[in-house]
Amino acid sequence: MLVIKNLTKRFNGQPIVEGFDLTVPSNGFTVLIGPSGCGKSTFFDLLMGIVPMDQGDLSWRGQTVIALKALAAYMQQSDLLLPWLTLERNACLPADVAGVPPKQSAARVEALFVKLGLEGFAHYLPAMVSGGMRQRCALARTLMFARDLVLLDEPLSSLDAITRRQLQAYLLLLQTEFKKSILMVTHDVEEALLLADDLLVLTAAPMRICERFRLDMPKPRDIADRSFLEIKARVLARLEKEASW
Amino acid sequence: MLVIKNLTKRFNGQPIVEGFDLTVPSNGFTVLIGPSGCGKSTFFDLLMGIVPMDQGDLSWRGQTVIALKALAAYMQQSDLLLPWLTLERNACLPADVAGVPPKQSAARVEALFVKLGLEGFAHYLPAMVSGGMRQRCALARTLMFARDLVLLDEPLSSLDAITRRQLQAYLLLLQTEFKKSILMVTHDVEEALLLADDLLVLTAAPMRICERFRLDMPKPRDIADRSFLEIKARVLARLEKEASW
Amino acid sequence: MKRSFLFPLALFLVVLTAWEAFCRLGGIPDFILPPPTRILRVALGDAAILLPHAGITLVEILAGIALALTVAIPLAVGMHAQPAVERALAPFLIASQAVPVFALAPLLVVWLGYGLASKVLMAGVIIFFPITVSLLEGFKSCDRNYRILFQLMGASKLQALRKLYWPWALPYFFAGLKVGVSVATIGAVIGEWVGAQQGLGYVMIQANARLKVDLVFAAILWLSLMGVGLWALVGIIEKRWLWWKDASDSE
Amino acid sequence: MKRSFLFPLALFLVVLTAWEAFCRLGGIPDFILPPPTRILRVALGDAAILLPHAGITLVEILAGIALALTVAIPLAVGMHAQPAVERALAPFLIASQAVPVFALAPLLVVWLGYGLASKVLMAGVIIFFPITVSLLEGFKSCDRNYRILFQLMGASKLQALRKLYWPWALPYFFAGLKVGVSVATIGAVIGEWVGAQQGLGYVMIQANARLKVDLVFAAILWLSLMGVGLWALVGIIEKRWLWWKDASDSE
Amino acid sequence: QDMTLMLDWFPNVDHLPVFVAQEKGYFAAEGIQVKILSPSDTSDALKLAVAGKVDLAVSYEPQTIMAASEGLPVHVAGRLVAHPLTTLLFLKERGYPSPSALSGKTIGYTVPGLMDVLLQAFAKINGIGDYTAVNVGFNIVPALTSGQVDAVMGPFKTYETVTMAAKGIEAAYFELEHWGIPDYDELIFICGAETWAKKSDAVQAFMRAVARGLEDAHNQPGAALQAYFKAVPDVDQAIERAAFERTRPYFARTQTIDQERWQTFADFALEHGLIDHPVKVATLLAP
Ligand SMILES: Nc1ncnc2c1ncn2[C@@H]1O[C@H](COP(=O)(O)OP(=O)(O)OP(=O)(O)O)[C@@H](O)[C@H]1O
Ligand SMILES: Nc1ncnc2c1ncn2[C@@H]1O[C@H](COP(=O)(O)OP(=O)(O)OP(=O)(O)O)[C@@H](O)[C@H]1O
Ligand SMILES: [Mg+2]
Ligand SMILES: [Mg+2]
Repeated sequence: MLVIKNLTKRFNGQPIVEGFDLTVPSNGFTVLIGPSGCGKSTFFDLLMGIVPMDQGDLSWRGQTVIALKALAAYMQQSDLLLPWLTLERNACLPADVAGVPPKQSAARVEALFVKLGLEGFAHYLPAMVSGGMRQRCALARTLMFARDLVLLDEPLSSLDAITRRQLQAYLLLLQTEFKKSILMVTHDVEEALLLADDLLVLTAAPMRICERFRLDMPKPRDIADRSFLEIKARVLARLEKEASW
Repeated sequence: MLVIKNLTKRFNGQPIVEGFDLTVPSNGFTVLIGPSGCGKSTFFDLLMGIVPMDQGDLSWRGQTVIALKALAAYMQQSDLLLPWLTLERNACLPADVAGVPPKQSAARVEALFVKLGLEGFAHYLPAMVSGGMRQRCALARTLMFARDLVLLDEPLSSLDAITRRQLQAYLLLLQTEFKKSILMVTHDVEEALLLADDLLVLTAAPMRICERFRLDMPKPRDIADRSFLEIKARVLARLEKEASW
Repeated sequence: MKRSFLFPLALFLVVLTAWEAFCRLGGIPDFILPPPTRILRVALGDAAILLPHAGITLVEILAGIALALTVAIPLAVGMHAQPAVERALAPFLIASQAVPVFALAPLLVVWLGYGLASKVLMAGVIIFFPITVSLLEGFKSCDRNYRILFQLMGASKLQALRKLYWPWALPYFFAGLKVGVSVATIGAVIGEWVGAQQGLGYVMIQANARLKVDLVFAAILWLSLMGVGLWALVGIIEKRWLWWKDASDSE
Repeated sequence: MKRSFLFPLALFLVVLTAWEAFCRLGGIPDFILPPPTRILRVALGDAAILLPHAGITLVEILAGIALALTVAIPLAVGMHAQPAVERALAPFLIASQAVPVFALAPLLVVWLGYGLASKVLMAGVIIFFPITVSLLEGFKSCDRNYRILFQLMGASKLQALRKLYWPWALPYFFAGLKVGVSVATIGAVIGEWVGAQQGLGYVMIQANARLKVDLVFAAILWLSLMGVGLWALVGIIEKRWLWWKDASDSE
Repeated sequence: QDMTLMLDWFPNVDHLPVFVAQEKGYFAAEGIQVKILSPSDTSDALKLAVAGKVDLAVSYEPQTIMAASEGLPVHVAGRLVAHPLTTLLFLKERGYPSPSALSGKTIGYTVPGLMDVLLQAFAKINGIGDYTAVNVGFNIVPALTSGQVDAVMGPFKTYETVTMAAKGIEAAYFELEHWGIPDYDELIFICGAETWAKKSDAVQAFMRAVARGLEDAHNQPGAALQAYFKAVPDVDQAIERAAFERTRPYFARTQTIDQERWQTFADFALEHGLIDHPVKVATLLAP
């Protein structure tokens, strides 16, 4: 369980995150949705310790931690692939750094690439593949971290509807199968509703939780389901209300 | 009118675009939708002359052209903001290059930024704003080109639903008001249906048009409309059928 | 802030002490390597004599840097704009670095006489090279996607240079400039081989001929101080010009 | 391919012709600047004498480059890893560039004698500097986001160096290395001031003292050829190591 | 016994007697084996000899007196060239009848710290007024022919004149010792005081061998020159031969060092600012 208390961050006096409290259960799917520029990525950066917080307390599984640095796998919004490594070598990086033998990690990446539709592109350079493929490679790299907590910042934003749906299913599987805690940012309400156990609708900066939806419909969910459509309408209405500019 | 004939491109013998024909009317909204990695960005790059075509003929308003280089404004998939310029200076670049007086272009960018929800961020550096804001800045820069043909490669992919809808409305306005021809790639079927006069559903690489939808419902369209939902279902079904991996 | 200078200072003192001990105990005679205390005594004691010479050398260094910049920047730009120009000029530039002073000095004397010009030219020849090479490498490293962006905007070569290539290559430029200002000191000294009447280089030759090795090293000390000062200055300018890097990295 | 060498070749011939004309018509005496034809005649005519010397100088240059790399890379790494180390060492490094040979030569003789070592050291001192500075600047230019990525992976400093900083700084490294190999020629020549009995530098000083200016320039010609060759070699290595740039840029 | 000798400059005809001694086995006959080195700078040889890094060095009397004035423990071992070769040299076409004709002219000098001071003294003694002094380094010929300077203090009357003649330039000069500068030994052999204390036998043996070389230079010039050419092959023989002819008269005939003459020069040096501290020549020559 990840407990966040009173998280606060200002840039040049401008509060971006202020007095933010959140509890994320171990083994659950928490989705954040909110207007562009509200502070979601900053929030993740704060959790990871990439950006120093002004205030706030974190604890993971009961223990106070300064940041999640070594505890979580984090997929940032930009892909950050190293241009001089092939997709395969890029995805293997976390394993390489952890000292996993290259053969072993290559095999794992190969399996992942099949799942993510990157089969046959293992030896391409990042500059030689499409935006969506780069994003999938970055996702593969994130999944190569052997960590229980996964933060995903708009991981599927550049993918077409069909691929997206397949990867959503895969993420779901991952979370339930391997009992990971996933914290994910998305702009796609449907995606959020398909995956989330907990859906947080956020306000514009300074970011606050304006509404929290606990979704206990069984997964996989059906987007044509009535209760699904109903809650979707509610979430959209909430978002609309929040959008002020 | 943009006429594309027999456009072909191979990478290392692998065909990405092959014998592609397309006619884009002046003053219309053409949307391309297709699986990630199918060749949409490459297609735009070919049109712009960024990637040399193996074969193919282009003509714009009846005149044969080698590439659209100086004829079209192109928003690439990655934002390509210069990290040393503020958002405002980035957006002003095309005007600066064209020799527009800085004051004049700054005023136009200011107005654009208001429309795109970037008010107050004119003097921020790209590294200091969110992913969605960078994308909007890149869009603003594209709109600063004084060109009749606009190519947009997933221009709104990092934006939340609400902002996205507002910008869709703005793009629509732009196209109808200023009689621009817009060619746009998106992964969002709803977005495609909201904006398109012509919707092309593409196959996986090598990219071909697997189905073409002419949409003559009046704009702005209502996503809850029956005919809208119907065509949406058809498009989704078509996409699903195409997805083979 | 204060602590961050503790280690450098400590190391500095350790090195000087080791050197001093080495000279005094290791039996290295003063006229081969004087101990630092002696160098310092002469550097400060004869400051009144050395400083006017140092001033002249500084003028030569600064003029040499100015000359080098005037040459290096257009050269790098031209070589980048036209690969043929690069291929054509590179051998000459490289050759310019292989010519020792004494081969060039007579020519400089005939052309420029014994004034400041020959010294500045000599210094310039040494300084311009690292700047040109680094800048050229920087231009070449510019990301293709940005280059295309400028093409699509219909930017002229000059516009692309000003708005894209130049800012892009700035870190490279500063790397080259740092090398340049550091070798500028020896550049000016070498220039003073050529018929100087003053300057630290002149002092050094004179002191060397008169076997006043401590004076030679005192002059080197002053030269080094100039080098460090110029380096620091370039560092400050770099920080200013690349302010966006710091601003972008802040947190 | 062939045409791309036309212009360089043309320029080369124009420069040589101008030089020749300048010497013959401009009344520049041979002992100040010999015409190229004469230099060429001596360079080729005395090749049998010059080549063994050139071989020795080449060995010194290569050893100097090897020494410089051995020093420059750890130095840049250390200075990057610890800003305090940078602040501590920078003044010494800069000072090392301000010391003229004649001040150092007796010391080198005392320490290293008359063998190859003193020459290689002298050359190394001149070559290592641009490499260190460029590499350090390259390390520093590494994008913060990537640095963070490696932190989050829990990469050790060594891992980050090997997998991130080093490849990132490679273009800078090559800029420095290109400067380095170009000044390596003069570095070795200067090294040969220190009690050499052979090498092109030795030939040059001797020829100069005997007013055989054409021999001096013939030696410079050979040196320049070496410099150009080394430069080209570095260019080839660069293209190989940075293959991903070409691959990424292809179309 | 192994000995090292460092020359003052690159091997040239001034050093001929040394090479003759080497080639003809005079050193071997004295039971020593001599390794001959060239320096990187004219002051290196003396420094390294005094530091004990080489056993012997070829030096100049003025340089040695300056070293002594700076407190270097130097010992004078013997002589090579017994009179000044240094001149105030100019193009013959200028035809200056006497030094005072150079008043108001630009005069170059070769070695700052030495030749500039000598020039000053020379000018004062010979009434050269209002001249401009320029450091020309060793770019003597270009400086003169391009008209940048009217005369140069420092060229050797035995060497520069010959090389200039080979290029078709005729030179004329004023000899220092004829114009008021005290006579001195141009080239001498020195060693460190410590070396002298420890190896005086070997040093004396060396000097005996060199003395034989000097004798040969005087008495069998042809053979001596051949020996020199054998030892130093890559030189322009015509020039060296001519230079040798001019140098021959100045080669030392005896190894007896005239202490009084030395002291006169040392006093002169102090008076004219060549040295800062008085030098007692006797200490340099002490047995
Ligand atoms: N270094 C910085 N300096 C100043 N302001 C910053 C800095 N970094 C982020 N901000 C501000 O913080 C706010 C939130 O940015 P953040 O990237 O967290 O948004 P986001 O919710 O991830 O948006 P998006 O959905 O567009 O990715 C923005 O208004 C941005 O301008
Ligand atoms: N330089 C290149 N070398 C080799 N293959 C390339 C190169 N550039 C693109 N490709 C290939 O072309 C295909 C299409 O890429 P493109 O970027 O056009 O896809 P896309 O349709 O835009 O995908 P996305 O929706 O993910 O952005 C990919 O399979 C990619 O690997
Ligand atoms: Mg974000
Ligand atoms: Mg794409």
